[in-house]
Order: sequence, then structure tokens, then C-alpha cells
Amino acid sequence: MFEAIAFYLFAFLTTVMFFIAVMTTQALHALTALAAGMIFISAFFFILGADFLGAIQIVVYSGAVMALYAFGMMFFDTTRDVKEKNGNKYIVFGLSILSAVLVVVIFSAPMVTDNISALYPMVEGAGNTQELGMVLFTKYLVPFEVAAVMLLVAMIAGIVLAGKKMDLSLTLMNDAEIIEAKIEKNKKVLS
Amino acid sequence: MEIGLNHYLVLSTLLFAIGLIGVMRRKNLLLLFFATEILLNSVNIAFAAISHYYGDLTGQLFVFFVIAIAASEVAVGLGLLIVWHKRHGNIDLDNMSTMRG
Amino acid sequence: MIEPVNVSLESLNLMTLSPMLIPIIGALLILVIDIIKGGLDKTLYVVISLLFLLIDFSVLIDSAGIFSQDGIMMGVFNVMLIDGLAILSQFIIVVASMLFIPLALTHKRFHEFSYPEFFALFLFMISGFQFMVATDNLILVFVGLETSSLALYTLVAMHNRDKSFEAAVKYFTMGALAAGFYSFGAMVFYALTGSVEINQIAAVLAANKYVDIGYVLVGVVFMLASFGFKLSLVPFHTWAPDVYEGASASMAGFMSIVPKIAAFVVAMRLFEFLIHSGVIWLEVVLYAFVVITMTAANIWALVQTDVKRMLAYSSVSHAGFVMAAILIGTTQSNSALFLYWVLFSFTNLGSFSMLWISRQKHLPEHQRTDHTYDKFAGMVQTSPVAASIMGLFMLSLAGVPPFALFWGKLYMISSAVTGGYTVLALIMALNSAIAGYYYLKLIVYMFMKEPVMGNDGHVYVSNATIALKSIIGFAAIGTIFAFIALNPLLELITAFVYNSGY
Amino acid sequence: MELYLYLALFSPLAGSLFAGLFGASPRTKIAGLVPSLLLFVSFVSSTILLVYILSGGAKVHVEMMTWMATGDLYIPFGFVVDQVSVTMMMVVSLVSTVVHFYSIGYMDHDKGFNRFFSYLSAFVFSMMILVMSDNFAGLFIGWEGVGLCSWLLIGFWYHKESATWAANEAFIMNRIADLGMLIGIFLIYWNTGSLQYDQAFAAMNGLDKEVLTWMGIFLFIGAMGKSAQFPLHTWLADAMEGPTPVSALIHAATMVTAGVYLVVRANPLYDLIPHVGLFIASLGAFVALFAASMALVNRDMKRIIAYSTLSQLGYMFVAAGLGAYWVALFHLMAHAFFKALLFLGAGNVMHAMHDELDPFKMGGLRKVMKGTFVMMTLASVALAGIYPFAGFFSKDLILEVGFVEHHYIIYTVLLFTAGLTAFYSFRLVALIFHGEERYKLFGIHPHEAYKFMLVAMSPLLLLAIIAGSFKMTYFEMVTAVLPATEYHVHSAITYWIMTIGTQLFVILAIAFAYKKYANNKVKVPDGTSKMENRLCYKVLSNQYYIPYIYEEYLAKPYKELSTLFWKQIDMKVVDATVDGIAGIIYSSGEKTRVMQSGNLSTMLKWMVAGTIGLLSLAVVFGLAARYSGEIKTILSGLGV
Amino acid sequence: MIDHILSILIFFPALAAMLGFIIHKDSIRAYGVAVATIEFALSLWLWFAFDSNASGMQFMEQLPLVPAFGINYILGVDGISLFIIILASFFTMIGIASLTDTKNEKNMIVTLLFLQMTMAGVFSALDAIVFYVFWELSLVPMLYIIGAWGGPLRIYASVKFFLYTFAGSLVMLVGMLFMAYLYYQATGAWSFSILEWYRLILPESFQLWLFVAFFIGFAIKVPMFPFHTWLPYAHGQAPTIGSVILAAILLKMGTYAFIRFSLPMFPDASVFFMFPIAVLAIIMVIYTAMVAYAQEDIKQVVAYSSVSHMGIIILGTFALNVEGISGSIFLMIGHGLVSGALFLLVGVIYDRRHTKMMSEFGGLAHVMPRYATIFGLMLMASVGLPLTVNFVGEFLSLLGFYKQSHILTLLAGTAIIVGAIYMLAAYKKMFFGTVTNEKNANLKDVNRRELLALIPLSIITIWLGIYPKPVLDPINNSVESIVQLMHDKSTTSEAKSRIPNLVKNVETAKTSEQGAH
Repeated sequence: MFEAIAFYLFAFLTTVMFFIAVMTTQALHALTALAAGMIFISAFFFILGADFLGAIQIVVYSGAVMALYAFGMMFFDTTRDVKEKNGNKYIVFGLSILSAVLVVVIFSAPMVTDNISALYPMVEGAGNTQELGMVLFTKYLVPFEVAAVMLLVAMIAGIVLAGKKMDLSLTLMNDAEIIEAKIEKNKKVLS
Repeated sequence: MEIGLNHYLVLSTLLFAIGLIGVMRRKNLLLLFFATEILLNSVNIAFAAISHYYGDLTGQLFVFFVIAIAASEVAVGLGLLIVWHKRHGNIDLDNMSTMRG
Repeated sequence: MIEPVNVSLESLNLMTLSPMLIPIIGALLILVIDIIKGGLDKTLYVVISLLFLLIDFSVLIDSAGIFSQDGIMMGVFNVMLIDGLAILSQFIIVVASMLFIPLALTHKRFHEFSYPEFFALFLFMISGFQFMVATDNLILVFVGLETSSLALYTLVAMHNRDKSFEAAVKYFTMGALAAGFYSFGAMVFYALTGSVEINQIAAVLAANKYVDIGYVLVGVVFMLASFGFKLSLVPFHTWAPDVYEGASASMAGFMSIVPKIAAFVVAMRLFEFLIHSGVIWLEVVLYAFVVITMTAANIWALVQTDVKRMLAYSSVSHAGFVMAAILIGTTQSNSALFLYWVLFSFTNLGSFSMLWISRQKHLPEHQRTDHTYDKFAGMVQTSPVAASIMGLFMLSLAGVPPFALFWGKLYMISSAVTGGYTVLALIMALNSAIAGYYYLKLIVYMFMKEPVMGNDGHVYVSNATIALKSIIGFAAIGTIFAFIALNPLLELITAFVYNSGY
Repeated sequence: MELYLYLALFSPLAGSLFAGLFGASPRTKIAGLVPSLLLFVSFVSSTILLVYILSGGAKVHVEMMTWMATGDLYIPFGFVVDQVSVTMMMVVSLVSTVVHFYSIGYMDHDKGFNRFFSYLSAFVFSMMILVMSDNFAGLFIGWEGVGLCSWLLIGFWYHKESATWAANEAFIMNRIADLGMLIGIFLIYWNTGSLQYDQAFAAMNGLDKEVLTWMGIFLFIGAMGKSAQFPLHTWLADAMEGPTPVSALIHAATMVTAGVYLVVRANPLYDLIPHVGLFIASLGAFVALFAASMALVNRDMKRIIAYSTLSQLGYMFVAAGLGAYWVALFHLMAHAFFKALLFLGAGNVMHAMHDELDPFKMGGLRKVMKGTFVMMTLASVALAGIYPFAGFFSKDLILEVGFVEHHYIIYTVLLFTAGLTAFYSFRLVALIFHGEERYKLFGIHPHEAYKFMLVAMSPLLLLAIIAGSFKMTYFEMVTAVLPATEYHVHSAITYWIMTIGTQLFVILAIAFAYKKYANNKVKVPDGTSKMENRLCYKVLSNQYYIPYIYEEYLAKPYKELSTLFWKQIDMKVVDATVDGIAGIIYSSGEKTRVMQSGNLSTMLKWMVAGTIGLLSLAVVFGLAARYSGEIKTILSGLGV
Repeated sequence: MIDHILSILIFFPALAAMLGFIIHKDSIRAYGVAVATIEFALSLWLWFAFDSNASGMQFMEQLPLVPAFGINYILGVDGISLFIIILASFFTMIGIASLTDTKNEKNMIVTLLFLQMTMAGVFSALDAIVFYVFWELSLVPMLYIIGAWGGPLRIYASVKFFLYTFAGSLVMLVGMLFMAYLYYQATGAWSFSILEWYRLILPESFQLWLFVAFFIGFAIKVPMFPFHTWLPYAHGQAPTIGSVILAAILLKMGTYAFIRFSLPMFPDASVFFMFPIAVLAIIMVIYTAMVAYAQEDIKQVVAYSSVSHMGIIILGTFALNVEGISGSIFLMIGHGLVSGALFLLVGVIYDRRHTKMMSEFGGLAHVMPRYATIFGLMLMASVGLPLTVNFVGEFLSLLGFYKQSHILTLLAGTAIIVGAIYMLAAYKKMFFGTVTNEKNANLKDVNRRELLALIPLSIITIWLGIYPKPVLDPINNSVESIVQLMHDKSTTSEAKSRIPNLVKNVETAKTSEQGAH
């Protein structure tokens, strides 16, 4: 019963929050609603016994991602009202309603769950984090490492795009200008 | 009233639909990225739920990786946005149609 | 309590990881070199990348040898899957990359090549693709996909022009949406079968006799949408022309080949068992996809005024053509996919390289985009060899025998006929005819029109260096003499595909 | 004998090639002389062959080489000299030799002198092939060859629009007939398995009547064209645009008789199908009258003679159609002589009158052109069939044939035509040579032709007079290969009544012609006289309006239809369809490319829309699959 | 060397073309003539070494190309292809020799040599894919020739030419692949060898579909009504040399392919489609002849006349008996010579006046008598006068088809009438009458270079008209084997009766002879 109440409560909250996030014209509201929605989602994780994920959800999303977005918003100065022209609302609403209807049709039917054997069953008595770690570092070692590479890629990409001088075009500048730009950069480092 | 897997699935898809609406609706790129986050998050709920109901950890692992992916995407996406903003002073995608046809 | 895990090193079969690790090591090395001493010339990085790709290539040969002896290998807790498809596609990926990397050695200076990170990201991307194709675990596919995609977005953007950023943002945003679709699709399959491994999914679905056909289809829809984006199937193709136009020509050529073969392999793994399970819906939908993608992209390509954009649409069309292989789903068609793609790589890389060597930094007044048709008018008079080679690539793309792509088309259409899809074969054939028009248009401009005033022909090779020329020469020779290598290639591909059970 | 055969056949070719060598060079006598002499060689060879055949020699048959051989078809270049072909060879080589020599004078001042002889000799060569061939294909070679030469020679003065027009008309009309001939040949080949005369005719005995009828009809269609039978007759009169020697040789003596020759050649076939023969005879009789009627009022000297030729060809077909092949051939021969003579005489007159053709503008020419006058008069007498000239023996014989075979209508028509023939022939003679010297009004100073031209004509004159006396020799000769039916009226009285009656009728007609046209009152008609405004005069002088009908209802519609086909159908339907398909493809590209608006939001919407679309399909399909049982029951309940 | 003469014939010009890039542009013509002459001499040698009495393939070469997929490089000639190969090299030779001054002469000659390669390839290929390769490849040089040296509409014309034929041949390719698949089903091995395919007896339903697929490819190439509209444009816009080769050789590919593929592979379907195709052929003959009559441009007249004559070739082919097929092959050669010559002749006047409108001319016979003579000769050959090469072909074709249908042959036979009408009318407009246009008054007659091409053509035109035996004999032998093959392979009784059985004929002939004794 408690589970049901919690589910419906959080379901309602997340839905509303996300709805606000996509519908509001206030960027700040959107950001806040999104952050709230993320936190509410972590509640589901806790309900479902995925404690580790819940923690990560809060840390990564609400902590890192939202902080990044907040930074971005300040950078882009989108705290004001967001002016968005929506040419054809009918398409958007039509497609949304259609998708909603489809979803309901699909998942209101029960799913057959025969022949399913848990590959990595939850082990009694072990904490969720421990279980997860066990699987992560055996079976999913490779994806884990690849994910590390991916994060490295993302980092490099971020640095290259935002940090290095992408506003200068080395393609179009001539050699003299490039040398000058380098000297200037060195000066900054020295000062 | 027992909360079954289907409840979670319906919730997840509803949230996914909201995300889709956002994707279609948003003209501000930053807010559009919010919508893509919603998409990934909604799926995460479903994965966790399935994982829970099947007693299988794979779903949770998927969520784990999805979170990592989402984080990376944010990094790259914001990087792109910053460069664009430096050059054009806006992040409105309606201004972004020099190529067409 | 959790038992401690005891795993012997042999059982991990780490050998399976080596092809992917090599580019990563290379990338890291490049980063380290840059940290130790910055400001080194791009040639160094080009050669390092090339060397690592060469090592990668030789390791691949090694695993190919092992595969042809021992068959399919699983490794590292059965996450890695080295079968014929994986090896073949990695060959294509690595070889195409090896052809791509020297394109950085342009005559002119371009922004992106000034950054060592460019090469590092490139190598990371290669390993991402390699991971993608060498597994049947949807998680690893996802992670590999994202690794490579994120790197790719950055590489596109690094060309550092307004259009490249626009292209990167478009690509990125749509990619994010596609990632959402992918995860949703994976979720549905997971919900259905409790597994994220394709062979497991197939086994469970088969055991259930596809009773949940509706749910399977939902999963398939989202997967189709996601791979449709990656493979640029209509209507998920909309990024392709813009991104190709925005990216540098060399990058566009690369994008038309490598990411797609990776996506094709995953699509093949994922859809093939569904096709064979007799899901009519999937057949119908794929059929429609194939026909619409081929035809619509062709029709749009007809009306383009920029060669690069035309080639973008054309590669969309080619993707649709190749998608037919997955629809047909016989060993022959799957072999045809690889054969086609190998031949396509040569030709398409060649033609995009031709665009690349004619890249101007400053556009003249009358020219709106980089590679308008007008720019090529009368090319044969000023630089006949370049024009002939470009014409050659166009003919090959059009499927005029005996140039490379003709053999691909031949085998693909044959597989359609053999698979019982005669009408599809006819549609494919007629689409090739429509496609003939826009390839011909460039030939017409090059060979039959008078050059624009003041064009002394220098522009066509303004960017050429020995390295670029040799790449183009290599592609041209490959295009002309494809028929010599065809038999061994076909035998190899068929054996690999057949032994992988496709 | 083979040597003479080859000599007779190929010396004209040699002459033609020789003259052809000078084709582009200025006029030179040698280009005329050599071919003429070579033709003389041919003539001598023919004579030797004739003597050989006459003296009871077996027919000469050579097979020079294979022409076409494929499948079961085998066509050699084979030549046969038998009684029939040797007759034709004689006629051809003789008349052509005469005409050649004559032409040296006639074409003296023409720029195309060399060319002329080249064409003329080529014609003779073709004609020789035609008559000597031992198979239908070879015949067809000659058939088309003479057609070509006729085209070249009619259009010899190619700067004249009318000449080239007439040449083309002649060629095309002949082609229409040639198609019939070709079909006839096909029929013969597929039914008898051979095109050799002897084999084909031998095989015909066992064939179905219907097939034979068709063969006969199609071959005769071929003959109709070459011999200008109705309705393919218009070209002959127009062909008079050519130089007069050409008219004499081709359009009087030789080529136009090829049709008769064909029917005679194919006598074994036509013997088997008498009903077709009757049709041929009827048509011949009709043409005889029809042509004669047009000759009555015509005001063009050469055309009058041409119509008379046409009329005489009708006679020949009557004979041939009624099975009297030897009679037909005999008349052919006799006719060749006097008609060629007549034409050459007309040529002299033309020369004298500076190419004036209207006899009304002449008159009284007998004073300045004695030789020509005598020759033309005698030729006309022969044509009219007065005893003892050649025409009497041959033409009266045809009348007898008609009578004996109980075709009295044909007989009557022919008899009447004989009178008309006499009338128009002497109308012409009277107008040209008698009466007032009307030419003076036009300031013409006529003069007699060169002497040697008259000498050259003299053999023809001689033959026109005496040819009739060879009748029995001839009969004995040709009946070796042709049916030897003698045509005798049963009772002698009837015979004499008929003969004398005919003679009287003819003489009366001549007298009438002289009376009407040999006086000094004849004026150059100016379109005002009462006679000229009569309907029947108009009909006749306009050749029954047939050329007009052809022009208006065949030629023009054909041209219009052609233009319609080109401009409306080919360009606007067939080609436009192809371009239309391409255009639709292209324009659909133009129209739908807006889908690629370049706006990211649109792109995302397309992606979502695609997914949703697929999803709805999936749901429909999934539901249908899940409830397939129920759906089936519902559908069966609905009776589907 | 004689064993590989076909390969040499194919690749020698290609190699020479490659090397041609090195030659200085002043000497390129001499080089081109030399190469083409060697090529022609080689083809003559081929004829010399050819055994006229053998009916099968000779000078066979076989090399595995893609054995895994049954594609092999197989070459061979029989009587059917031999003479078209010779004709091709002959036309390349005289085409290059008589080439008038063109810009980019070097490119032109190199292109022509490449074209020669593809032509030799098409007619000697015995593997469907090799055939297809050369078939398609031949489009490229022609595209370039039309597009680069053509008239004002050259680009439209060349693209139309290319795409139209390209589309058609792709359908044909599907047919080939299907055929290979059927072969694979029947024997378990892939093969594209034509001779192997000959052995395959297909059920009629398959034959029909395959026939249609092949037909579309061939019909567009021929071109048959209603697929012919690319041809007038191509001819109208192409430079002289392009039209000559197009008319003389490239069009023959279609009709040749009918005989090489459609007839022996699908005998039942051939019989089934005989009448519809004959009707199309007759429409081609009459309709295009009428369209030709309406033309104002002399080159278009010749172009449409080409189509009209191709109709007779098709008709002869679908006579399905030895006479007709031999005739149609012979007519291919004849039509090649004659229409090639006519296009050369049109080129002569075009070079002088830079117009092809007949209304611009008139009375040319006065100023250019030699030209008029040769034109007249070719005109007569074109209208099928006996003792010219065309007559033999037309006669045999019509004769052959007469066996199948009387009435259709009668209709088709009107070719000789309508052909004469437009040709004579055109000749009259151009050559007869007086010189009305001042510009024509001082035109030079044909010069030596032009005669170099025209005289041999005239001689051959007449020589083959008089003595076709050396050509007809080898053709006949090969055709007989094909007809026999068709008879043996045919399954329906209709086809059995329509296609003569030559073996039986021989026997009955023997028995009848014995009976006669």
C-alpha cells in the first residue's frame, strides 16, 4: 500500500515537473522543474531497491548535470523569458496525443514474462551497491572501461570546443596572425 | 493495490512522451537538451523497474551506463552550444538554418 | 553474501579486446605527446594514427585467421563477440580510416588539424565503432555508439566554420533523440526477455513463439528509429545533407562509410533473427524503408545544386539500397552488404577526396556553397586528369560497369532476386537509373560545359598534396580494377558471413 | 554460246561504267560512242544467240555464281537464254543500240552527255538481267534496276522541278507494285521451295488453287506497276519529262513491257489460274480503251505517244491474260519497234521545235523534216495496224484471240480502241506535219535532225514495216516453250469480214483525223472553243482527274499525316511521355525538397513523426495479430 | 596469338587509347588512324582465320573472373558476331581517318578508341556479365562524344541517350540475374555463361517474364517504337562521327542481343511474343518512315530512317527461321554500312554549311556532282535496291517473316514504299532543282579525306550486294545451329511448329530424294 501511494505520488510529481520543464516559458522554471523531476526519479530507484542508482541519480544529475546546465544558462543569459516561435502547433500536439494514446494502448496489455531467467540475479543479503559492483567489474568490465573512454572523449570534446580558441579560425588566419595569437596567449599565461 | 511492472512502464512511456513533446516544441537549444534528458531519465525508471521485477541486475547496469552517457552528452552538447553562442550570441535553433534543400 | 569471483585469465580471452585497445592506446599516446611537447606538426600525428591503425589492421588479420580456424570467439565474460561480421566490419572501419587520416595532409592549413586532439578523438572514435560491432550486448553497443558519436560530433564541429557548428549541433541534437530511442528500444526488449544480449533476446523470443508480437514490434520500432537515424533512412535522414555539407569534405566521406557500416552490423545482428522469425510487419516496414529511402533520396539528390549535398543524398540512397540486404536476410544478401560497402568505401572516399582537394578557403562572389556544380564546369579543359578521375568515381557510383560499385549492385540485386524479392530488385535497378541522372549531371558539367570565366583550373587541385593524390589514386585504382580483387573478396566475405551464422 | 550470253549481258555494263568514268568530266564524244558500240556488241551477241536458238539449239543456261544462300534458300546469278528471253534480248539490244546511236546526236548539246550514256547503258544492263535471269530474284534485280535507271533518266534534267517530281512519282509507284511482286516471290518460295523458274513452275502443279491465285495476283500487281496498268498508270505520262530517247527506249519499247514479259514468263502459273488471266485480260482491255481515250485530246506530243503505249500494253495484257502468250510477246516485239520509232521521230520534232511539245503549235513540218515525216507516218500506220505493217499482224491477232476465246466484250472494246488508236495517231501526225505552219507564230526555225540520227532510226523503220512477216518463224520458235495455241477464226468468211472490217474502221478513223486536223483551219486552242469546254473533254484532258485525286487524296493526306505523326504524336505523345516521367520525378524532387527546411525543429519532428508512424503501424499490426482469432470470426460472421 | 585474338581486339584499342594521352596533339590523328588500321587488320585476320563451315563458337577464351559467383571472362565469335566486329573496327578506322577538324581532337580520338574497345567487347562476350559490362560501358564514350562535340541541345540529347538506355539495361540486368538464379536452381552452380544458359530449358511462364526483362533493355537500345525518341535527339545533336558509330554499330547491339539472348534462351516466349513484337516492328517501319518524311532536317531524316530499318531487322529476327534471322543479321551489317555512310554524307554538307536544314539546300547536284552521286548510291542502298547490301538483308528478313504471317509481312513490306518516299523526297529537296541559295553556289565537292571514307563504303555496299556469300555463309551456319537449338528447346507445340526443325528437314529431304530415285 505504501508502495502504491509512493508510486502514485512520485509519478504525479515527476510527470508534473517534467511537464513544466517542457512547457514553461521561463528557463529558470524549466531548470528547476527538471532538477526536481530528477530527484523524484531517484525516489523510484529507492522504491525499487536500486539504492546505488538512486544515489548516482542525485549526484550525477542533480549535482553535475544540473550544475552544468545552470552554468550554461548563466553563460547564455537565458534567464529571461525564452521566446519561442512555434510555427505549427497542430503537428506537435497531434504527434504528442498520438504517442500518448499509443503508449496507453501498448502497455495497458499485460506482458508475457515466460522463459525469463535472471542472468545476474539479485543476491540475498548483499547490498545493492555491492551486487552492482560485482557485476560491473566482471561482466560489464569492458563497457565500464569504454564508458571511461567515452567520458574522456566528452572531456576532450568539451575542452576542445569550449576551451580552445574555436572563435579564432586557424583555417582563415594567415601565418603571421597565428604567431601573434600564440604570443598573446603566452603573455596571458605569464601575467 | 499492487504496483506492477506495467505501472512503471506506463509511467516511463508517459514521461518519454513528455520528453518527445519537449523535443518537438523547444526552440531554445538548452531547453531542448533538457527534453533529451527527460527521454533518457524516463527510460531509466523502466529499466530499474524491470530489473526489480525480474530480479536481474542488468537493468540497473543499463541505467548506470545511461547516466554516464547522459552526462557525457551534456558535456559535449554544452561545448557545442558555447561555441555557437560565442559566434552568434544566441542559441535559438530557428537561426540555425543556413543549410537547406 | 557474494561469492568472490574466480576467473582465469585465459577464459577472458583478452585477445578479443586487442583490436579495440590499440586505437585507444594510440589516442592516449597522442594526448601524452601533446602534453609533453605542444605545437608539433600535424604530420607527426597523422603518421602516429596511421601506424596505430596499421597495427590494428594486422591484429585484425590475426583475429581473422583465428576466426577462420576456430569460428566465433566470445571474450571477456562473453561481452565481446568476434565473429565474421565483426571482423569484416572492423576491416572496413580500419581500412577506411587509414585512407581517411592522410587526408589531413592538405596543402592548405585547416583549423582542426592544428589540434592533436583531433587525432586522439579520431582514434577514440574508431575504437568506439569497433566496440559497437564486436559485441551483441546492447549496453556495450550503446556505449560504443555514444563514444564514437560524441567524438564524431566534435570532429565535425572542429572544422570551425559556421556551417560546421550548425551541422554539429543538428547532428548532436538528433543524435541525442536517437539515443533516447535506442534506450527505449533496448528497454522494451529487456522487458520482454530480461536480457540485453541479442542472442539471448532471440532465444527467449523464439521460446515464447513471439506471443508478445506487439511489444516486440514496439521495440523494433524504436530500434529502427535509432538505427534509421544512424543509417540515414528516410525520414530519419534529415541530418545527413546538412551535416555532410557542414563537415569538411573528407569528414563527410568518412561519415558516409564508417559509422554506417558499424550501424549496419548492429542492425543486422538485431533484425536478422526477427526477419527470419517471420514477422511480416518488419518485412513490410523494412521494405517500405528501403524503397522510400532509395527513391526519395534519389529524387532529392536530383535537385541539388551543390555536389557535396548531392553526394550526401546519394549516400542516403546507397544506405537504403544496402538496407535491402538486411530485409532480404540471406547469406548472399548479407555478404552483398559487405561487398557493397567495401566497394562503396573506395568510390565514395575517392569522390569526397576529390571534393576535398578542391576546397577553397574563400568562396568567390558567385559561389554560394563550397562545391557548386558551376565550379566544376569545364573542368576537363583545365585539369583533365582530375576530371577523368572524378568522372570515374561518378560512373562507379552510378553503377556503370566495370567500376567498383557495379559489382556491389550486381551482387546485391542478385541477392534480391535469389531471395525472392524480384520486384524489389527491379525497384533497385530503376533507382540506379534515376541516380544515374545526378551523377551524370556532374559529368556533364565537367566534360561538356565551358568553364566559368577566370577559372584557371588551379582551384580543383588547390588543396592537393602527394598524400592526397596518392589516396585518390589508390581509390581510383581500386575503383577501376575492383573486378580483379572481387573473387577473393567475395569468397572471404561469404565464408565469414556464413560461418557467423548469417 | 555462254560467251555470247555473257557478252550480251555485260557489255552494256561495261559501257555504262566506261561512260560513268567520264561522269564528272566535260562532254566528250567517246563517252557516247563506246557504250553505243558495246551495245552493238551486245546486239550482235544476241543475234548470234537468236540464230543459235532458231537453228534448234538447246536453251543456254549458265549459273554464274551464288547470290544468296541461306537456310533452304538458294538464289544464284543464273541466266537462261531460251526462246522467250532471246526474243526480249533481241528487242532490247536492238532498240537500245538504235537509241544509243540516236542519242549521240540528240544529246549533243547537253551538259550531262556522259552521264546520260552511263545511265542509259546501265538501264540496258538491268533490262538484260531482267529478261535473262533464270529465277524470280534475278528478275527482281533487273526489275528494280530498270526502275532505278528510269528514275535517273526521267529526272535526268534534275534542275526541272517537274522532271524530278515525275521521277520520284515513277519510282514510288513502281515500288508499290514491287511490293506486290516481292510478296509474290515470297509466296512462291514458301510454297514451292525454290525461286528458279523451272523448279518453281514444276512444283506449282501440285499446289492449292487459292495459293496459286494469290501468287498470280501478287505477281501481276508487280507487272501492273512496271507496265503502268490502271490504277498505277499515272507515272508513265509524267515520265515523259525525261529526254526523248529515254522515252523511246524505256517508256515505250522495253521497260514498260517487263510486266508483259513477267506474265509470259510465268505462263505455267497463269495457265493454272485462268480466272486471274481473265482478270488480267479485262484490265488490259480497259486500260487499252482508257488510255486511248486520254490520248484523244491531249496536247502534249510525247504524252499522246505515252498513252498510246499504255493502250498497247493493254492489248498485250489481253493477249497474255487470255493465254496467248506468244501473241503478247509478238505484239510486244512489234510494238517496240514502231513505238520506239515514233518516239525518236518525236524527238526529232522536239529538237526542231526547241523542245516545244504542243502539236498545235507546229503544223506543216513535213516540208522541213521530210525524213522524220516519213518515219513517223509509217510508224503511225504500223501502230494503227494497217496491212502489211507490223502492227497489223500483231494487233489484229490479239483481236482474233479475244474473238476466238469468246470474250466478245473484250473484242469489241479492243476493236473500238483500234479505231481510237488510229485516230489519235494520225491526229498527231496531221497536227505536226500537215496544215498551216503555225510554228512561225512563235518564231521557231525548225530544221531536220542530223543525218546519222535518221540513219540510226532506219533499222527500226525497216522492222516496223516488215516485222509482221516473221510471224510464223517466230511462232515456231517461241512455242517451244510457250503454249502453242494457234488462234484461227473458225470460218474463213468470218475471218475476212473481221479483218477487212477492222482495216476499214481503222482507215476511216485515219481519214477522219486527217480531215479534222490536216487542214489550215486548225488554230492553237486557247481554252475558248466549244469543244474545250465540254465536260468530257475536260475529263479526258485532266486524265479523268486521277492525278488530281492521287495528289489530293493520297499524297497530301500522307504528307499531313506524316507531319501529324511527327509533331503531334512523336513529339507530343511518345517523347513527351518519356520526358514527362523524367519531369515528374524531377519536379517531385523540387516540390518535396522543402521537407528539408534546414530547421532543426522540423528535422526532429520528422524523426518523431516517423517513429510515431511506425509505432501506430506496429500497434495496428500487433492488435491484429493478437486478436487474429476474433477478427477472423467477425469477418466470417460478416460473410467476408 | 590467334588464340587470344579476341582479347587483343578488345584491349589493344583501350591500351592504345591510354597511351594516346602521351601523344602530342598534332600527331594524334596519325596515331589514331594507325591504331584503328591495326585493329581493323586484326579483325580481318580474325575473319581470315575463321572457319566458315563451323557453326559453333570459335577463338574461345576463358578466364575466371569471379568464379565464386559464376562470372567468367568468356569470349568467342561465331558467324553472327564476326562481321559486326569487323564492321565496328572498320567504322572506327574510317571514322578516325575522315574526322574533320574538331576541337580537342585528341580527346575525340582517345574516346573513339575506347568506344572501339567496348564494341568489340559486346560482340565477342559470351558471358552475360562481361557482355553487360561492355554494353554499359559503350554508353560512356558515346555520352561524351555527343555531349562534348554535339549541337546546341547536346547535353539534353546525351543525357537522354544515356539515361534511357541505362534504365533499360538495368532492367535487363535484373533479368540476367534472375536467369542466373534459375540456372543456379537447376544446376546448383552459379553461371553467367551464355552457352551454359543455352542448355537450360525453362518453363514458359518464366520465359515470358525473362523475355520481357531482356526485351526492355534491348528494345530501348534498338530502339523500338515507342522507346525510340532518344534516337532522333542523339543523332540530331551528335557530331558526324558520333552518329555514324551510333547508327552503324551501337544500335546493332540491341538486335544482336535479341539473337544472342532472347531467341535461344526463350524460344517459347519468342514465339509467344512474336506477333506483338512484329506489330511493334511494323509500326516502327511505317510510322517512323512517315515521321521521317515530315522532317525538315536531313540528319533527322536519316535518323528516323534508321529506326525504320531497324524495324525490318527486328522482324527478320522474329521470323524465327534461318532465312529471316540470317537476313536480319545481314541487314544489320548492311544497315550499318549504309546508314553510317549516310551520316557521313550528311556530315560532309554540314561541315560546309553548318546547317542541316533541307530548305537551305537545293540544286546541290550542280555544284557537288560527286557528292550527289555517292549520296544517290547510298540512298538507293537505303531504300533497298537489289545488288546493294541492304536488299539482301531486307529481302531475307521479309522472306523469313512471310512464313510466319502473310499479312504482317505485307504491311512491313510497305517499308520499301514509304522508305522510297521520304528518301527520294529528301534527295529531291537537297540535290535537285536549281541552286537558289547563294551560299550553296560555291560549295566544294567532296575532298580526298572524305572520299577516303566514302569510297570504301560504296564499294562494300555494292560488293556485298552482289556477292554476299562470304558473309552470309558463316552467318547461315551459326543461325542454323541457333534455330535448331530453339526448336529442340521449345516446349509448347505452338513454338515447335513455328520454329522449323532443320534436322528433320534434312531427313525428309533425303527421303524425298530417295523417293525420287
